[in-house]
Amino acid sequence: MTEINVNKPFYFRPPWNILFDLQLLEKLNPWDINLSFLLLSFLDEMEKRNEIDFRASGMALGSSSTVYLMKSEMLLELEKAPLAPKLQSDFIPPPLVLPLRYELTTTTIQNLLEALDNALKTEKLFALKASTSTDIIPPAGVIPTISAYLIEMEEQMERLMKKIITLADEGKLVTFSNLVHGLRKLEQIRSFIVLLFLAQKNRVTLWQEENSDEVFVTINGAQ
Amino acid sequence: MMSNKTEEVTAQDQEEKFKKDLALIEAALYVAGRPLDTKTLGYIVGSRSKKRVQQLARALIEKYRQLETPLEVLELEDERFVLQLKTEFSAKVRKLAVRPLLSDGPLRTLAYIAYRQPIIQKQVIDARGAHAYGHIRQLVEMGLIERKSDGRNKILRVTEFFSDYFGLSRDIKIMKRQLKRTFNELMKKPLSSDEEYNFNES
Amino acid sequence: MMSNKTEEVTAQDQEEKFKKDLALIEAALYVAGRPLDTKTLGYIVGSRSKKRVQQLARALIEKYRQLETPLEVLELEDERFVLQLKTEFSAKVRKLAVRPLLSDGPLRTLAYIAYRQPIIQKQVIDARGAHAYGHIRQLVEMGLIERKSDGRNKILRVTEFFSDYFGLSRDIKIMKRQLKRTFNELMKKPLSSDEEYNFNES
Repeated sequence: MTEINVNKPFYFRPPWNILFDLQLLEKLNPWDINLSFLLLSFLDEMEKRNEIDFRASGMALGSSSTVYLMKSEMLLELEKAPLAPKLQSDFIPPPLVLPLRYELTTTTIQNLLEALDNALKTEKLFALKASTSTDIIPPAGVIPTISAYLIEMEEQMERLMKKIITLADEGKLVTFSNLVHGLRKLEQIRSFIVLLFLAQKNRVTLWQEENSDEVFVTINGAQ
Repeated sequence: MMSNKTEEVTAQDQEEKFKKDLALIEAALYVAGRPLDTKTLGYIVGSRSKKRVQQLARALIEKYRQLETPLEVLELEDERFVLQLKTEFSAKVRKLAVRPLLSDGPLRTLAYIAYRQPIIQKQVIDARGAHAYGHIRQLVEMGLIERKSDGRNKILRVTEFFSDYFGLSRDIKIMKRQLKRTFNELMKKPLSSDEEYNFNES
Repeated sequence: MMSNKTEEVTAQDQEEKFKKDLALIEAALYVAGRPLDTKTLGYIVGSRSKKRVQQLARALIEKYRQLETPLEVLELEDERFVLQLKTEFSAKVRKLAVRPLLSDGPLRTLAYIAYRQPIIQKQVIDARGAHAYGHIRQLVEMGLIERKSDGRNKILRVTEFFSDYFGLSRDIKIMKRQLKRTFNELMKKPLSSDEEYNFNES
């Protein structure tokens, strides 16, 4: 196997063979392929041997674009290059199993009726407030869903903001990867949307560096 | 000979299965602490036969009757079964109950829904404020109210578990009348201070 | 002759009294739904003798052991007694419990806090991830942990209610030892897959 067939062109040998063997290419992790090294050394070798082969060059280019395609597809699926090994050494115990026990509760019908009294009093208060602004209330059914969503978004924004501040307080560079470390894909996407809201509200600034997929986060108004 | 043995094994298996299912019914009634219908009990033992579930539950009633125990299993008129403390014991140990079913906020929202039901979720939020969203979720989770979609609206009403817990009728009309009447009586005479309020605000 | 009869009656009375007290202990443990100490149980049966209360409670343990029942009475390390469902039945009936039960995630966070307490909130988030913020809020709401501010840090620890709920010692050192043992057991035998039933009670 290790014997090299001299009749075969040089680029069928490692490392360039990756570019000419589609099956091999598909088995590899595209993030492990150093395309610029492969292409530059391929060109060098051709020049050295004085064997200019446009067909081979074309294939090399085709394979390169396949690698790019694989990378972008993985990015779209939010698949990332292998994460750095976890630093976790702390013992995480298994979940405690809750014992099931019946328990007599203290709430009586009397309590329920007192609660009702209170609820009816506040109902009147709310009704008074509402009556002054009846004509600007949007159609029924629209408001609760939106306000619930916004309330939840507010909560999520606060939660994420706290996390950003905590990271920044520790003197760490706040990046999107840091923020979503250990989260599931769906949670990562959610966090990203919340992050966009924070940016839109001018509470943070998001920026990227050239040649990097990383999103950096800066807290606005921080010293 | 062979078939005899098989039959024997089957009979033994059946007895095993019966004991296992009996224990499951007992576990279900214990944990629920409220009457359960044959359908619910059927889910627990994985049987759709109402007859079999009744047979099991009645065997449990008999088992408890024979034991010397302060607990009893009863069959209610509407074919539901309940495991409960015998009345003569409850006065002596009731003081050991320390936790309310619900804290103040959710209880108010629950009371309001019971009084106004069936009610659109939006109206509850209008009357009780935005924090009532959380209450409603908790009440649904606890099985005290149910939420059904009707077009764009969500309609809330209390469940049978609610009626059972507070000893009210399962018929909405009667229940509301009961609530109204008791409520009016309560409003007329202020409560004496020595009645039990073990409400932790937590 | 006379004295003989009195003795007889007394013995019989004593047996009657024992049975009555046994039922009271059982009723107390059923209603409380948490471990009770000998003092509380003594109060229920009207006895100041710790020895007698222990004797009664242990007789109850034995009674439950001999019955074929999914329930069990346990004596905890700190001389408290509790009536509960045997763990192997939990998965099948947990849906019927009134109080919303915690799912796996919050239970893991809780286990971690209990094992590491007192612990800074930030450390919990580092170990368990950002979703643990929600778990912590839920656990505080349920009264299982408490959060106290210490300068800029928030210190978390479990409450006495937690210790009672899980039948653990209220002494942190002893509790941690008990937890270690529990975790070792849990990790040895993986839990039976939760057979959950998704049915509506209505």
